[in-house]
Amino acid sequence: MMGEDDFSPDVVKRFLFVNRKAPYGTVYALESLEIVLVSAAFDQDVSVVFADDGVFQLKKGQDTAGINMKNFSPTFRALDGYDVEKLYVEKESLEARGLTEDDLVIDVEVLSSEELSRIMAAQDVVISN
Amino acid sequence: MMGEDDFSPDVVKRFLFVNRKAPYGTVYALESLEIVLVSAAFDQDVSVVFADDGVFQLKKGQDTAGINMKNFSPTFRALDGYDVEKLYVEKESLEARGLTEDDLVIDVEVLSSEELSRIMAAQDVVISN
Amino acid sequence: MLHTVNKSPLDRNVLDSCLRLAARGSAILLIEDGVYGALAGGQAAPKIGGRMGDFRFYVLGPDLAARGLDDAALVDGVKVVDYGGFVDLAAERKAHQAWL
Amino acid sequence: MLHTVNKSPLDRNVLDSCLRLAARGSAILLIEDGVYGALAGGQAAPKIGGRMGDFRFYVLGPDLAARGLDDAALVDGVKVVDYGGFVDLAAERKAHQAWL
Amino acid sequence: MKFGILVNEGPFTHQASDSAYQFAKAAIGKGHEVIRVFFYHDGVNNANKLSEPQSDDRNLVKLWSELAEQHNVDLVVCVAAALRRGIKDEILAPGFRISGLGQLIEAGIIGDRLVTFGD
Amino acid sequence: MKFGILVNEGPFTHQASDSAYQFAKAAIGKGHEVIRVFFYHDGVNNANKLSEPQSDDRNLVKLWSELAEQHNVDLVVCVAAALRRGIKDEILAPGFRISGLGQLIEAGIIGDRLVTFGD
Repeated sequence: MMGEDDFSPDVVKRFLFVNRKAPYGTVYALESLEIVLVSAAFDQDVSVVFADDGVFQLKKGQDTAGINMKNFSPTFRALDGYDVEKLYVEKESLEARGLTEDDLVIDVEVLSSEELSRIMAAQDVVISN
Repeated sequence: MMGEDDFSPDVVKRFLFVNRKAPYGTVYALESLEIVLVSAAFDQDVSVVFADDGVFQLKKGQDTAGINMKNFSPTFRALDGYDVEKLYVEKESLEARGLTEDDLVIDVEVLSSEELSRIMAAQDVVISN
Repeated sequence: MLHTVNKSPLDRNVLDSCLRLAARGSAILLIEDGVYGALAGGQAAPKIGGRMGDFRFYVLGPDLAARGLDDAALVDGVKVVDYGGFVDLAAERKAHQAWL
Repeated sequence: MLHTVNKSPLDRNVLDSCLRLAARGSAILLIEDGVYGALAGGQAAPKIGGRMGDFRFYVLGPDLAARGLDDAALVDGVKVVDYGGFVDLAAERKAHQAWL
Repeated sequence: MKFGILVNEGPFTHQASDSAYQFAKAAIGKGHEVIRVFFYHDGVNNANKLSEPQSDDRNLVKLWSELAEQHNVDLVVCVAAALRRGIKDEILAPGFRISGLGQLIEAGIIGDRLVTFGD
Repeated sequence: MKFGILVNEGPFTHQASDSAYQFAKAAIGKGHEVIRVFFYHDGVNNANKLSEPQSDDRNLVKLWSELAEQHNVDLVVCVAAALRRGIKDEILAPGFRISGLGQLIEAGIIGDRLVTFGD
């Protein structure tokens, strides 16, 4: 069995990470971000989608001192340094929550459900939680 | 600290167990039933409510062989022997799921949301999951 | 009775169940992901706004702040409390029901 | 693409999200508590019934049987499969997306 | 006032244990008594002493143990739920004890309030 | 065809691990290969060898171990998720190994399909 350090794949697959859950109420958002960061080392074609309550993960101004948990929203800003640049947010999900692009901690591409649907359908591997 | 065997309370409180989750997809229904059975030994005034997807717990004809889990629905029939007799089902929840009283494994009292609301408000201790 | 709701109303239907089955006069406290229900700009706002006459609504401040909603506009009449306020509500009311 | 939905449509809104974001032509398989969505008599029936032209709908038989729904009327056009059928769908379709 | 607390989820995955801990601390801070915290369902995982969070993260298992020690809070793990999930004496954190579901009902009877945290 | 499987929940509380196991068995029965099952989030709790279900209940930890032995399935528990949840070598069931998240990505690359089970 190869360790991840020895593994240098010849194939490039399209990996999609789907974030549909709010942060802090459950750990899925944080632990999903950990997968995205690791995936960056594998030279694959990585996309990340935020839809439904997952858009709340990107909300500016998170301050977790009062609940004694780690604020992981700054880590999204590190994605760029990992060359993870295909970040998509569903427009309909933002609107249903009264949010706009200006409320988010990072630059993302805001797409309609229909546009997003086409991107999601073109993936080879989908990881959701 | 007293063990449960030594404990004989003088007070009688109204205990309400609220079942709102479907069986098998999660273990809450089964483990909640285990609490109800134990509570019967404490001579308290016990009521059990089934609402929302919790009404599916009582659906007749469950056969879990194909998912390799234990069918616990027959245990509801044992409640009577434990003198747990106040079993309430919300009418609106049954209707939304296309079910009637005849679909259920035990005799229950079917109540409207409003009637149920009054019973639930009168409780001393509410245990839900 | 004190009711707590800890789920987002855009993800689950549990706020609806609470509003349907809680007795008039109850206190309803939104905690954890339930705090999203208090947003004036969210789709669920009318659900709470429309029942102001029936219930007293509270939202847990530390959970709002964690989610970056400290300064967000809340549905009119929703009161922000901290964990101490949560304890006070639990003590004042006869019993607690968690809508999970 | 094969999509699986494992939550009851009366408890969570995830079936709606799947139906909104899945591409036309996809297969949608209801498993675990998701099988309640296939009931012809349930409130969610029109959601699936109305999209028969866009998707192929399947429901996992062992999960139906476990829940006492083996003989229940299903939404017209929903096909029952077993775990082997689930494997076949996953193999036929290019990728799997779990709506959780 | 005497509070009993029911925790239905483990640490990390759901906020339930965090919220319960903050509630317990606030209650004690206001002069109330927390007579018992009962851990049921996946809540039994809060008693796993092998839990080792990252250094900049909170350690809920340790926080519960400390609360038990400092304020004499009775931390009870349900034996049936714990057995099937593999929480046994050999990995039980300090301050927790394993006992039956009757301890939950008893907390409801002798306490003034039972407050529940779950998923 | 080569299947990878991702399991995001522990045994008992959610059906995810049961469904994943049934899927794996069916895939192998049809002549497919299950190259790896990766356990993430609370899924790491499937590797706790102390788990002791009631005698008339299925034992998922044991079922996974047996599947690994009989069909050479690689059962990988995420080290980061396991550490914080207290799943360590001393309580690791046979057939499981602890490794990094890269093993999940690798399964996605070398497998033909990745199938996910969660809550």
